[in-house]
Amino acid sequence: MIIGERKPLEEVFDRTSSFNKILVLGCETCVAVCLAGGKKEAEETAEAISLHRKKENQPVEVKAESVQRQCEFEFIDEFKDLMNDYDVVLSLACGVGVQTMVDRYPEKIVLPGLNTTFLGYPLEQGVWMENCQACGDCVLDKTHGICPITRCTKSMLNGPCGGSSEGKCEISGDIEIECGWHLIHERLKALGKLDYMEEVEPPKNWSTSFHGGPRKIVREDVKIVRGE
Amino acid sequence: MNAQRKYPPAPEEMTFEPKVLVVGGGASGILSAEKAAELGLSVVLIEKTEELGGKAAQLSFLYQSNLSPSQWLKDKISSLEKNNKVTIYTNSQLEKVNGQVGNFKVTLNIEGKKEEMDIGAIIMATGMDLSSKMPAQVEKGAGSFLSQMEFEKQFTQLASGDSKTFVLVVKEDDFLIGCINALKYSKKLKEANHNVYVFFDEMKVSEEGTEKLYHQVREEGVTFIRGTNNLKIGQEEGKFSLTTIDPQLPVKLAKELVINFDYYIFNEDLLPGADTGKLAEILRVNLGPGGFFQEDNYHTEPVYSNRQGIYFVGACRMPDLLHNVQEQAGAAVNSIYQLSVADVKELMEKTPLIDVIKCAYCLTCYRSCPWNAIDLLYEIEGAAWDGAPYLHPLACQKCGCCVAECPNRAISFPGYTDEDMQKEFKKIGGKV
Amino acid sequence: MADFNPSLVTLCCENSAFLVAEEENLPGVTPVKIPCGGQVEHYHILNAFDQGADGVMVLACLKENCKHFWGNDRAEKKVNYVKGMLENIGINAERLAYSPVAANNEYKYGELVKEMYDKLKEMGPMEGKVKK
Amino acid sequence: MFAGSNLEKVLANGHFAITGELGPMRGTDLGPCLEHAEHMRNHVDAFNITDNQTAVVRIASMATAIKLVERGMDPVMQMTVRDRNRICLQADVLGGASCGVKNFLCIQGDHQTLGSEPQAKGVYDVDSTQLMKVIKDMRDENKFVSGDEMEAPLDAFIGGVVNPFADPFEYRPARFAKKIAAGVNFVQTQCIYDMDRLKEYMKRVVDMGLHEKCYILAGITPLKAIGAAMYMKNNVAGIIIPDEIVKRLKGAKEKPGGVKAEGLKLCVEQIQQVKEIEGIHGAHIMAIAWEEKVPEIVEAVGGLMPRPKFDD
Repeated sequence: MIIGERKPLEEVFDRTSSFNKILVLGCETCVAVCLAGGKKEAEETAEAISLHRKKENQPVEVKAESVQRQCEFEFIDEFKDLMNDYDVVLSLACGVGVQTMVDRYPEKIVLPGLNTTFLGYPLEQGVWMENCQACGDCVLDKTHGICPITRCTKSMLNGPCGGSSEGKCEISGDIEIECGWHLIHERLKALGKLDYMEEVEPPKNWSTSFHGGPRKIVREDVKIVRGE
Repeated sequence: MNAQRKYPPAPEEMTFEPKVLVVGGGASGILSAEKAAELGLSVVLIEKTEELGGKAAQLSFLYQSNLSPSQWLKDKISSLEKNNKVTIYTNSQLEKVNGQVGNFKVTLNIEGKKEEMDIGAIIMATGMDLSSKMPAQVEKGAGSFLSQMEFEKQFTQLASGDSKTFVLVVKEDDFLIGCINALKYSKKLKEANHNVYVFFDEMKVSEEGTEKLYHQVREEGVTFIRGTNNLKIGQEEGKFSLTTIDPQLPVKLAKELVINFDYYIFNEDLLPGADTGKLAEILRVNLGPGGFFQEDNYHTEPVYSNRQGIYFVGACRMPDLLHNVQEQAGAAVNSIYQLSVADVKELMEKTPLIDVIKCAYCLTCYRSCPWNAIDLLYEIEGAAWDGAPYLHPLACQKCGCCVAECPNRAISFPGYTDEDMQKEFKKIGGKV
Repeated sequence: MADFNPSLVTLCCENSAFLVAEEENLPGVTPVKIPCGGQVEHYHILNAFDQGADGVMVLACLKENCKHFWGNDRAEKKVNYVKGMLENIGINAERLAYSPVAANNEYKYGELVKEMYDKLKEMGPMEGKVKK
Repeated sequence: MFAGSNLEKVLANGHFAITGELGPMRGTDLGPCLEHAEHMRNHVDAFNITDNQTAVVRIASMATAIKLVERGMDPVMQMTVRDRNRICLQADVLGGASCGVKNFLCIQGDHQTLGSEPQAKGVYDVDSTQLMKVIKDMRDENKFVSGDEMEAPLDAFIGGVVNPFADPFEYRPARFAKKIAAGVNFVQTQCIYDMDRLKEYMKRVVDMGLHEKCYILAGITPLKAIGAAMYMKNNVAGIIIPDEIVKRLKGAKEKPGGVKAEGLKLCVEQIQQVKEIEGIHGAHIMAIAWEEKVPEIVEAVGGLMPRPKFDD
């Protein structure tokens, strides 16, 4: 799922400082599940803004709401009436949600309250890890389920590089980063498929990734054309 | 919107299956099964080996009792076998547990065949493992060194005949049971006119009557020597000797003490049963110190787990004397009974409620419930994500952790809702 | 600020601190019962400040002694998190505190609350607090 | 002959090759770098020109390499895949070759977060192994990655690096084999201090016959100070410095010449040792910030001077 992290409160206060009626809008899907932008975060953020502005002697009207999925027009349409009452929306959805809101409410100012961080999963409660970069051309079949694009710091396809030491990546600092290719090596070893480690993998087609520009999928089979 | 009430089981439909699963057919399991049947609950007793008895079957005699353990077991087992409330499966194991107290869905492996059943509560009585480490490397005469359990088995034979010298060594870091065993053996050996030396670090006499027993055997001529750290075992022509300096004596007086012995009895290391970790995963319960069942938290002692309806009795939580185990069995069964007659409707009024429309099914509550009282259900009517978590009213301990962790604030807690809290905050500074 | 009388909210676990708080009834202190430290929410703490509290204390069970296993640890972590939020908001994080208190330790409760109360008195009213 | 560079000739004729390393400057004056080159001119067969070494911005390796060509020296132009995509990498190979550069060394490069511009975007379009294949295909097939034909042929002696001290150790020889399959002609190793591990690695390499398919130059870095040794030991991934070496340097504190003399002595001994290891064809001396000592080291090893000369 999409993992996000709330922006630092100072930044939130700064960006919203010129507005007097603020709607904090959470999203109840991915970012709620990763505990960054659900109803609870929305209420907390709203309360924090309110307290801050009181302290600054600039009271503000702020309301917290959340929507099922901020990236779907039908769901955000439900907020039409509410939108009229506020100058600005602080969206706690991922970047997709923010832009969907802007698309639907072009006359409104929508600010991001979240940094959309990566695609990943919870390793355990409170720990999330990136494991997919949506490159558009999955190689997990070759590496048997460990993504070299994401897990190798240099996205190598013929790893590991010389910076791999005791299973750790050369850029490991305070936070240790596992060497993706070490993991792949260990996994292939366990599966008895080390042969792959000897193959020279040719340059990858990156045009399916973001490097091919913003991507769009069009499926004629599921498109509805009215009047058909 | 309190959609929780919509989904099954509704309070009036919720029943408590009056059936207890007892895992483990040793003394603890047998006593638990007996207690549960006494209260009218039906019992399924499973044992992973071929027959019931466990470690108790290997004992020669009991402490402060003239009962023969084998006879005691035989009587208990035959009365259980006759009891129509009790079903016994040997060569059987616990494989899977779903659901919550009152309605656990349990999968058993009965002699290689999988069987599912509805169970109200589970008593774990899986016992412990023993591991013995020889105190010295000897080329010949290893038979002179026996762990307490090996000694138990051969006791009658070894204690008969001419006067022999026994050395009993109880190492410091052990449970009460090692000390009590040493006292138990001393008494019997002395009665059979043997020489007995007990080496110990700390004589644990907290159990009722043990201090008296200690004094009694001491008066009868058993020699107690404190300190087990500098014992040296010597071997000469098939004879063993033990050399030590009494650490309690002042240096000037301290002389080497040499004891020629025939048998050296030492206590085993007590280990959790080999399956304990795996079972804990199946049951979703926390383990305590040393990997035994039961968390180190006084709220759970003596028999409670971090899940309602799952109890630990006997050596699987900590080895204990038979009469204490009996009390534990009683406590567990009592608790089961209390739950079986609880007023679910009333409990439900205090249980946090999940609004399935707001629920993103993110599993945060499921993961953060200290009591593992939350089940995951699917095909819930009205739910945003097809399924939703279910807070079982009997399993829930009303701590509110899930309420606080829910990222969509989909869980409300009667008595502690935002409105309730704000009402309290209204009193700030004396305003009402 | 000699005439300033702060108002302090103590969020007290019903298994420990609240049992004491009920008995103590100190002026200016509003004890609020919570079922466990684990039930504390960031929002509620902020809300207490918003409602006019000059200070908030979260009082739960002693370490490794929580009836619900880790409720007290969660409470402590949440308090630390909200302290960070308060710093950002511009409220002195010292106005919020976490302490473990046993059910039978009236003395400790009294001391902790008094200490906090004196500290708040010294700090003065909340910055920018709307006077009613 | 692939390209007929001086280095290739030395190796092909069975000599023990010596290469040096030059780090271009962090400003527009290449003077000091060229001075070092002149100083070593008679002692080394070729010069590695680092490519934004340790991810720190410096004068481009291609510019420096061309300057050396102009002075009649043989550069090994290093190319990291960190900063350039396949378009630029191929263009730089053509650029270098058109100006007389014959040796191209393909490396992954230290990660940008470890260098002077930690906020930079890493490219990593192809990896180092793939770059070897790219250059090989340009040289042998006359083709770009896309399959397009080149308008004029390329001569290139393709270099790479191997690190016997990185993990997983058991995979390292296989990875070397993979680089050979991708087209590498010579490799230089990471700095060697752990001689035992190198010997074990070389044993496996020789068992696989890799030393017959590719020239192997042992990487040697003289230790100038105990601090430098400790820094490399603790902070540089993929370098192993055994405790005995640190101990030996510490023990030399009081001796005449001190730690520096001991460091040089150690370096000379290391070259003497690697010369004896089967499968090693030369040494690559990376005298970081100590370039002036290279002639002294080469002379001290014995039997290496004078360097072989070839008529063009």
